[in-house]
Amino acid sequence: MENEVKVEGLSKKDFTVTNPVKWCAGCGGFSILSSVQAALPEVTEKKENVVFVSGIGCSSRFPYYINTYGFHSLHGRAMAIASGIKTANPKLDVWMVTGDGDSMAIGGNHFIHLIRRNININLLLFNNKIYGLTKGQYSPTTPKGSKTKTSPEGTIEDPFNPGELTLGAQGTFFARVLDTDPKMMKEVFLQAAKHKGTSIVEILQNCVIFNNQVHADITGKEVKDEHTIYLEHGKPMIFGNERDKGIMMGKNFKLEVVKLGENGITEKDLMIHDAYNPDPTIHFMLTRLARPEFPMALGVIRQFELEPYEILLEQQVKSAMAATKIKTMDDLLCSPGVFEI
Amino acid sequence: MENEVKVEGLSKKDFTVTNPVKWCAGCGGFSILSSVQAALPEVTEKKENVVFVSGIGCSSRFPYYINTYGFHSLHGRAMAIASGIKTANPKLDVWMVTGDGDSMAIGGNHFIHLIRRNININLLLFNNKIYGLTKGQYSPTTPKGSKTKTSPEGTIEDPFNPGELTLGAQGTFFARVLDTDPKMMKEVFLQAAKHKGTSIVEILQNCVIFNNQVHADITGKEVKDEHTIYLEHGKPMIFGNERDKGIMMGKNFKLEVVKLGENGITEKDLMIHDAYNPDPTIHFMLTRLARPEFPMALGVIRQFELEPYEILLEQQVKSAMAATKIKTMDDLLCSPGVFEI
Amino acid sequence: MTKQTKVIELEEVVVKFAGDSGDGMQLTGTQFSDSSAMFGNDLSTFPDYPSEIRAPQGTIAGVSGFQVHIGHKEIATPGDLADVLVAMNPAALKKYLTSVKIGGTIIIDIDNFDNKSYKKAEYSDDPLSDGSLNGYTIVKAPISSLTLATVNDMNLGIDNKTADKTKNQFVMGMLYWLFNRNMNDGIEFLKKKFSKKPVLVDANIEVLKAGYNYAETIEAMTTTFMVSPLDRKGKFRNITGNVATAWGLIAASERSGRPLFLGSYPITPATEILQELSARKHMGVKTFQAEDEIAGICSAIGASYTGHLAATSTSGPGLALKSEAIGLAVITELPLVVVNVQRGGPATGLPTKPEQADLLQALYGRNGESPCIVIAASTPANCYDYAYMAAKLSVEHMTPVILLTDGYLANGSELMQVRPVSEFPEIKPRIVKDNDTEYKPYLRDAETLARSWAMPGQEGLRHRVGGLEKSNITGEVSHDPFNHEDMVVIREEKVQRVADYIPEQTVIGEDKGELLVVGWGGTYGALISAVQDLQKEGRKISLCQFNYIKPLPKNVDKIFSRFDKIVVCELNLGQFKQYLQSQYPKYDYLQFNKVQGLPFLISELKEKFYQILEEK
Amino acid sequence: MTKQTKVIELEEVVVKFAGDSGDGMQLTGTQFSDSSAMFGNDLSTFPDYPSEIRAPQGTIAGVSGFQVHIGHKEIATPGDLADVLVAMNPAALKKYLTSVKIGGTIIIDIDNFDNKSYKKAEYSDDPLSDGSLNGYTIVKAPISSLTLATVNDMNLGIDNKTADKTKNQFVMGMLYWLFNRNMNDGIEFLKKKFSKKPVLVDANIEVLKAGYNYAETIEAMTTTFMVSPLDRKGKFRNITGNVATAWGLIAASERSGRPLFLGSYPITPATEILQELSARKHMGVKTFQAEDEIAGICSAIGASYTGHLAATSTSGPGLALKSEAIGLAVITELPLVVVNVQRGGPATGLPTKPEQADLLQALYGRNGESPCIVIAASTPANCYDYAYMAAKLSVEHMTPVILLTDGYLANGSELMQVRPVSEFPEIKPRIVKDNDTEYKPYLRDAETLARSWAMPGQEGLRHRVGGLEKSNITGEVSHDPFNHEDMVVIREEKVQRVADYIPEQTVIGEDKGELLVVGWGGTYGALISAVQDLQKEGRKISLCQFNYIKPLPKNVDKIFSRFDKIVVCELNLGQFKQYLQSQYPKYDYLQFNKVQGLPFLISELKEKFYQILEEK
Ligand SMILES: Cc1ncc(C[n+]2csc(CCOP(=O)(O)OP(=O)(O)O)c2C)c(N)n1
Ligand SMILES: Cc1ncc(C[n+]2csc(CCOP(=O)(O)OP(=O)(O)O)c2C)c(N)n1
Ligand code: SF4
Ligand code: SF4
Ligand SMILES: [Mg+2]
Ligand SMILES: [Mg+2]
Repeated sequence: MENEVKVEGLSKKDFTVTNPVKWCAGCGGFSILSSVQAALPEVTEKKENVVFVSGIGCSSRFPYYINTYGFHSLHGRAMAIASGIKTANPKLDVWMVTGDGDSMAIGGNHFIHLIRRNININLLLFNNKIYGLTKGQYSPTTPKGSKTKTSPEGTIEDPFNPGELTLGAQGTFFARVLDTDPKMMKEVFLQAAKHKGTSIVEILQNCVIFNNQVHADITGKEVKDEHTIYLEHGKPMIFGNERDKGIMMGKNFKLEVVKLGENGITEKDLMIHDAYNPDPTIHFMLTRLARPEFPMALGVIRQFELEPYEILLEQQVKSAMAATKIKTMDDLLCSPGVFEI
Repeated sequence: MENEVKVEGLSKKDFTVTNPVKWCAGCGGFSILSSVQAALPEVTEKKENVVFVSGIGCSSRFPYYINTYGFHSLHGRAMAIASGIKTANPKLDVWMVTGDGDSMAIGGNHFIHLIRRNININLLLFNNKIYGLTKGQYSPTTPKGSKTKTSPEGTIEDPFNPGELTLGAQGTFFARVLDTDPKMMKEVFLQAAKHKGTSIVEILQNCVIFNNQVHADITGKEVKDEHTIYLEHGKPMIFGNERDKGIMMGKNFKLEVVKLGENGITEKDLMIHDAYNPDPTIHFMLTRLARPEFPMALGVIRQFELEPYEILLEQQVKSAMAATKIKTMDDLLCSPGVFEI
Repeated sequence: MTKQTKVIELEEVVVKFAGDSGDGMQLTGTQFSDSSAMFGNDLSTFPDYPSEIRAPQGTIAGVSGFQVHIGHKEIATPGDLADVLVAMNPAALKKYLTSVKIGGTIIIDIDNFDNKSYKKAEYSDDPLSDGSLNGYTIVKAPISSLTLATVNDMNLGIDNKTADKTKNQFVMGMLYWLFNRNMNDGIEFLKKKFSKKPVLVDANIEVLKAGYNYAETIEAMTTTFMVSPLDRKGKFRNITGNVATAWGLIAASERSGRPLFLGSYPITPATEILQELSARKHMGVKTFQAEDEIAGICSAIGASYTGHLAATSTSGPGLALKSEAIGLAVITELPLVVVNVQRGGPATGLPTKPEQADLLQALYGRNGESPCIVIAASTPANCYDYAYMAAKLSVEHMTPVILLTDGYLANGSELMQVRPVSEFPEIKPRIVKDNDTEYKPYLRDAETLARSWAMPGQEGLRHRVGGLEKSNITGEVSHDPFNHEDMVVIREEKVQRVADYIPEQTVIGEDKGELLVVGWGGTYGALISAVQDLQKEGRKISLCQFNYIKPLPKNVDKIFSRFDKIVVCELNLGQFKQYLQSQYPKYDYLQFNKVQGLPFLISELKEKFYQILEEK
Repeated sequence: MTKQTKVIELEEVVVKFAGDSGDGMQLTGTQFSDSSAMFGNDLSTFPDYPSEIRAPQGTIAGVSGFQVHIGHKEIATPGDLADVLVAMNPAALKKYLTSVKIGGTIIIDIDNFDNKSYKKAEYSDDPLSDGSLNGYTIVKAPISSLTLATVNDMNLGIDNKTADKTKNQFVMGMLYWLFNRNMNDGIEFLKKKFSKKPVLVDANIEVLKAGYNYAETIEAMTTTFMVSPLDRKGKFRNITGNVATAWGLIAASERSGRPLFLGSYPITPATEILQELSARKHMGVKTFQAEDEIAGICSAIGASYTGHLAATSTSGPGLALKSEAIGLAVITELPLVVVNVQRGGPATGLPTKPEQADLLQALYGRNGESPCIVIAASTPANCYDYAYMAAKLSVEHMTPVILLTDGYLANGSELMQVRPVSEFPEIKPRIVKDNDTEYKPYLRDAETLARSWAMPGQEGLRHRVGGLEKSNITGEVSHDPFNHEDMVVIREEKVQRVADYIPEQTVIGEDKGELLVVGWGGTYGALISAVQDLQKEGRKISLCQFNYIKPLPKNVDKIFSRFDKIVVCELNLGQFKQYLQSQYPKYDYLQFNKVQGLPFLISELKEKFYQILEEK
C-alpha cells in the first residue's frame, strides 16, 4: 500500500516495492519483474490506473512485488477476475500474471474465453513448463516424456503450445519472449500494452529448482541466436549468429530455413513478417516453428486490431441509456405494466 | 436397461429404444440419432462395449434415446467423465454427445484437454449455436451480433470455431457434418469411430425452437452444394451444383475458389485434400473457410494417427508390473524401508 | 348484452390453464392475471413448465400449465386446488384433474378429445364417459374449430397454423364472460401486443369476441363469477420473483451510487435474472454472460474490486461451483451478492422444481471458516426488498451475502405495490477518499468491523487483496498464527454483528401461544394462509417466517421461549431445523418436511398443525 | 572410544532440525528418524516447510524445520517443545527459540552467526551475547568450516558448493554421538543413498565421522542421552499420512479385486497422494493427473462406472470445486473415495498449515439433500486403515465417502506396524452377474439399501445413470414427486444404516467420569497425550476420539450420558461441536478451539482440562 505524494513523470521506481521479493535465487521471475517495471512508465499515465491480477503459483506472487493495485486471486481464476475488472472499468490498465498451470491447466477455460472475447488485458504467461509452487509436477506445457514428480516414467501427454491455443481461440495478439532477454521483454511488453484487445505474451521462464534449463536449448547464450528468430512486423525473417539465415515459404506451403547467399538466395526471397494479417494461418505456422528443424519464433507473432469487448459493451450501454426515457428506478417501476387502482 | 437375449450380427435395431424420444418435433437431433444408430453396427462388435456419455443440454439427453450403456452427467463434465471411463477400461467404445454450450462454454477446459491428451473417444458436438435446454441464450458459437434472450442488442463476442479450437488444442481428428445429410453423417461417424484418438465431429444442428434456420445458408437444399465442399482424403477439392468449382492455393498462401475450365484451370490445379498430414496448418485454413467468400468445408478435415493416452498409460502400467518384484500389498509393505525389531 | 345467468360473488378464485407447450397457455394465464390486476384484484400466479422444451404433442410430458389465484382479499399463494381448469387436450386434463376442486368447472377443447389423443395421454377409456369427471361441471367447447371458422370467415389470408395459434383468445373470451369482465381491456392488450402485425390484431380480437359470445350463448355455463376489486389504492405491477430480484439490485445500485455489474451463467430457474438485467443496459447495468458459474462469480468479484455493486445469480449446482470463489470474497472482504434460486437436488436433480435444500450449502459449503450473510426472500414481490437488503448489507458490511429464493418464487408472480425508491433505507458504501493517508486496507470500522473500499484508479490508495490470509489492518500476507485466529474470529464476528442492523424477527399472530410455526423463505404464502385459517378458528398458533438466516435476528430466543411447541416446516429434510438446533439447542423442534419438488399445500399444513395441537 | 561424559537415560526426546531451505534439514530429520526407528524407538515426526519455495537465504521466511520425537515409550505427537534444536543460521534460531524447552540444548553453526546474518534474520543485537540464550546449553560448532575442511582434505575434486551440501552429515555425526548411537547405521544409509555417486559416499561418510569426532572432542557437550528401545517386536515402517492413505487405497483395491484409479490435481498438502500412486503403476494403479479438481473427480466417477475402485484426492479449495460432482456420485449411487487433506482456510488461506475447518463442508457442502459417508483418520499411520475403510464402505454401500485427514497427519510420520493384508476385513463389491435377468439399476439390498454395480462391457445389463432424479428400482428418469421424496429419504437412510457396519465408538479411559474430552481426526496425538497425563494424576477424564463422523457410531449417546461434562476440542471454530449439538441436542458441550494453523499443544490442552475440572 502506498501513502506517498504524487510526482509527475513516472519512472521505474514508481513501480518497485520495498518488501522482499521471495522467489528462489536465480528464478526467471526476477528479470521479468524488472522488465515489466521498466516498461510501465512508458505505457501508463496514471500509476493508480494500473492493476495486476494473478492466480496462484510462484509466478502469481507477482502482484506483491510490484507497486500497483493488485489482486492475487484463486488458482486458475485470474482471467475471469481480470475480465470483471476491465469490463466494469475500462479505464484501468489491467495486467495479468499467470503460470502455465494456472492459465492452461485449471484456468484453461477462462484463458480461451478471455482471448475469444478479446478483452483489453495484457496477460504475461510465465511458462516454466512445470508446477513450481506445488514443487514439481508436470503441467500442460511439459514436453512429452518428461520425468516429473507425477510422471516417474515420463509424461504421456502432448503439451499445449500456448501460441497455437491462443490462435485456435481467435486470439488477436500473441508474442513470445525469453526471461533472459530484458530488452526483448520490454519491447514486447510495450507492444502488448498498446494492443487493444487481449495480448498474450508467453515468457519462457526458467525454474531453477524444479525444471532448471528446460529452455536452455533456446535461451543459452551460445545457441540463442542460432535457435531463435526474433520477428518484427514488416521485416524479413532473418536469424543466426551471423544473421545469415532466413525463413522462406517452400514447396507445399511448408516453411524452410535457408542460408542467405547460398543457391542465390537473398533477403528478398525471405518471408516478410506480417503481424497485422487478419488471417492467422501464417501466424499459426510461426507459433509452431520448433527445434531442431527450425528456430523458435520470438517477438510479436500476431497483432490484429479488433474492437475489444469492454468497449463494445460500453457502447451498448451508452446508446441504450441515450435512447431510453426510463432513467431512474422510479421510472422503471412506473414503466408500462404498471397500473393504478 | 436391457434384459434380452443376445443375437449374433448387430443391426440398427439393437441400438434403438422403445421409450419416446422427447426432443421437439423437427429438432435436428432426430436425424443425428438415427445416423448414429445406423453406424454403430458397423463399428462395434459387442453392443455391451458401447458407452454414451453426455453432459447437460437438449443434445445431452442422447443416452436415453440409444440402447447402450450410458451416462448423462453434469453440465460440461462429460469430457472428464468419458476420459475416466476410457482410461480405466480402454476396451470400451466410448462416445460422447455434447452441445456447443456443454463442450465449449462450461466444458471448454475439459474439451481442450481431452483433445490434447488424445484419448480415444468419439465426440459428437451438436452445434446449434444456442443454449437450447435453458431456452435460448447465446453460446460461445453464436454468430457475433445475434439477438438472443441474453443479448437483446446483439452479442459482442466473436464465436469459437470448433475446428480451429480443436486444432489449436493439438487435435488429431476433426470433421464437420450436417444434420440434414444422413449419408454424410454415417460416413463420417464411421471414420471417427475408426480413428484412434479423440475424434471431434461438429454437427451443424438445427434448433427449430430457439435458433431455427441458423445453418440455412449451409444446409438449405437449394444452396448446399454451392455453399459447402465435402472433403475426402486424396481427392481434389471440387464442389458446386455442377461440380464445376474447386479450391486452389493462390498467391500469398491464400486459398481461392476457382471455376474449372475457366482461365485454363483443370482438376490438376486444385488442392488435393490431405487429411493425414501431420502438419495441421492447411487443416486450420480449411476449418476457417467461410461464406460468402468460400464454401464451408465438410467431411473429415484432419485425421492424424497418434498413439492415444489410454494405450500409453496401459503400456506404462504393464511394463512397470512386469519389471517389479513388488506384486502384492504384502510385498509393498515389506519393501525397502521396512525394519524388523 | 343482458345476462340471464346467475352471478356468484366470490372472495377468491383459482384458475388453471393447461395445454400443449405450443398452445400459449403461459400467455393466456398472464393475460388473465393482468386483466384481473387492472380490475383491482390481488393475485398470485405460478407456471408449471414441462422439463423438456417441447415434449411430443399431446403427451402428458408435454403439458404446460399456469395457475392464477385472484381475490377480493389479499392473496398469498397461487392456491392449492383450482376452481376452474382450462384443459386444451386430454393430456392436460389427465395431468391436472386431481388439482381441481370437487365441483369445479372444467373447460375443455372438445375438438382435441378423440381416441388418438386419449392414447397419447395414456387414457385407456374415454374420460368423458367413464365417469371420472362426475362431480365437476364440464364445459365442452369446440375451441379449435370455432377459432378456425372465425378466422377463416374474416378472409385475411391467414394460414390455418397461424389461425390455430389465436385459439387462446377464444379461451380468454370465455373467461371474460365467466368472470363478468369488460372485454375492452383484452382488446387494448391485443392492440398493443400485435401492434406490428395489424392483421393479427383483427384476427385475435375477433376470436376473443367469438369466445365471449360462445360462452354467453351456450347453456353449459349457467353461473358466472364476480371477484370484486380489493379496497386499496396505489400503483401496482404484476411481477415475478426473478424480475423483482433483478430490480431490487438496480434499485440498490441507484441508491448506493455504485454501478451494477452482474456476472452470471444461465441455469434454470435463475436465468431470467440474467435475462432481465441484460435488457436493462438503459439503466447503466452491465451484464457479463460468463463461460461458466465460476467465471460468473469471479468476474463479479473483479467488478467489486473496482467499486461496482457486483452480483452473481445461479441455482444449486452453480452455487456448488461458486463455493471456492465465495471464500475469496469472504477473505478479501469485498461486497458481493450471490443470488441462489433453489431447485430440486442433489446434482442436476429436478431442475424445474422448487426445493429449499441449499440452505446448509449456503451456510457451510466452503472450505475453512468462511462466514457469509445469508438471507431469504419469501414472496415473489419481496424478492425486490431482499435483493435490495442483500446489496445494502453487503456494501455496508464489506462481506458477501447469499440471497436464497427458489423456483417457486422465481417463476411465480404477485402484485407488487410501487414505492418510490427514496422510501427505502439509504445505502452508504464505505468508500475511501483519494490520498487518505490514514488508509490501511484492513483497517476496520469499530462498530461493524467492516473494512473500507478503495478502488483502482484512486490516487494514493494502491494496495493488494488476495486469497492468502491477510494481516489485520495492514492487509499484508501473514502466516502469523495469532493473526490468523484473530482474522477467523473477526470475519465471523463481523457477520454476527449484522444482527444489529437488521429488523427484529416478527411474529404473525399472538406473541405467545401453543404452537409456533417456523418457516423460512418461499413457504411464506402457504404457511401464512394455513396459520391464519387456524387463527380464525381461535387456535393459539402463530407464524415466525425467517428472512434473515445468518445472522438470526436478536429476538429469536425470546420469541421461541413463549410457545409451548415449535414446528419447523421446510421443503427439505430439516436443514433450518438443524441450524436452529445448533443455535438454540434448548428447544425441542418438531418438524414438517416435504421433498417432492412441490410447494406446501395449505391443506396439508393445516392437517399437520391440527395434529400437533391435539397431541398434548 | 571410551566416553568421559555423563549418559542420561530418557523416556523420550524431541529434536528439531532447522536451517535454510537448501540446508537439507528435511533429509537430516528423516535420517535421524530412520536410525531411531531401526534402533527400536517409537517416533513421530513433523516437517515445517516455508510457504515460499526458496525464500531469500538467511531470512526467517526461508527457514525449513523438521521435528522428531523419539521414545522408549509409545509416542503420539511430534512433541510440544524440543529438547535439542539444531539451528544452522540465526534465522532458524530466531524462528524456533520459543519452541525449545528451557534448559534444552541448542547446536548452532557458528560459522553463520555474523552481523550480516543477524540482519537478515531481523536480529537487532547479537543473540549470542544479548542474554536471550541464557538458560539453554549452547553448542557453537563451526559446522560449515569443518565440513569444508574435511572434504577439501580428501582431495576428491569436489567443488565447494557440493562440499557445503554435506554439512548436514556433520550435524548427524554430532547427534549420533549425542544419542550414543552406532554410526554404522549412518554409514550404511549413505552408501545406499549415494550408490550412484561413489565420491559422494566417501565425502559424506568422512563428514559424518568428523561431526562425531568433533562432538566427542569439544567440551561443550558434557552429557549425552540414551533413549532405549521399546520392548516390542514386529515389522515396522516410518510412514507419512499421505503415503499411508495411498497405500490403504492400494490394499483395498487388492482385497476388493477392483483395480485402483485415482483422478487428481496437485494441491498442497495432498499432492503426495497423487505422487505416491503415480509411482505405483507396478501395483496396477492408474493415475490421471487432471486439468483441474473437477476433472479429477469426474474422471474418477467415470472410472467408478466402469467398475474400478475410484478415488480423488485434494485439499479444501479443491473439495469446494468438487462439490457439484460429489452430488453426482451421490445420486448415481456410485462408489467413490474423496480424500480431503485439510489446510487453513478460507479460500487459499494458509495452504501449508493444518486446520480442521472443512468438516461442515464435507457434511453439507453440496446442493440439495446430498448425504455422504464422512470419516476421518487420526494418526499418520492409521490413514492407511481409514483409507481402507473408506474404500470398503464406499463399494459395499454404493455411495461416496469423504475421508478427512489434514496437513499435520499428511506430512507427519510415525511408525506403522506391518500387518498382512489378509488380516483386514474382507471387501465385497456388489457386482452383478452378466445376463442377470433380475437386474434393475436401482434395485436395493434390503439391509444396506445399496444398489448393485453393473459395468459397461457386461452382457445383458445395459443401463444408464445420470444426474437427474431416478425412479427407485428401475432407474429411469422420474419427475414423480413421491418418488423424489422416497429417493431423498433412501439416500439419507442408506448412509445412516452404515452405522450397523462400523465399530462402536471407543472411550479411552473409564467409561464414566467428570470430563469427557471429545475430538475427531488429527488431534488424536495431542488429546491422548494430555488426557493420559491427567489420568495418571487420577483425574476422572476420558477421551472419545471420533473417526466415524457420518454416520456417528450407535453408542455415542450412551457414552455421552455417563460424563458430567463434555468438551469438544477442535482446530476450527467449533464445527464438530455444532454437528454434535444438532445430533444430540440434550448435552451441553463445552468447547476448546484453536485456529492458528498449528496443532494443539499438550500443555495448552492440559491447562484447559484442569480449568474445566476445577470449575464446579
Ligand atoms: C483450487 C486449487 N487447486 C490447486 C492448487 C495448488 N496449486 C497452486 S499453484 C499450482 C500450479 C502452479 O503451476 P503454474 O501455474 O505453472 O505456476 P508456477 O508455480 O510454475 O509459476 C497448483 C497446482 C490451488 N492453490 N488451488
Ligand atoms: C452447472 C450447471 N450450470 C448451468 C446449467 C444450465 N444449463 C443446462 S444445459 C445449458 C446449456 C445448453 O446448451 P448446449 O450445451 O448448447 O446444449 P443444447 O441444449 O443447445 O443442445 C445450461 C446453461 C446446468 N444444468 N448446470
Ligand atoms: S520454484 Fe521455480 S518458479 Fe518457483 S520461485 Fe523457485 S525458481 Fe521460480
Ligand atoms: S429446443 Fe431446440 S435443440 Fe432443444 S430439443 Fe427443441 S429443437 Fe432440439
Ligand atoms: Mg509453471
Ligand atoms: Mg446448443
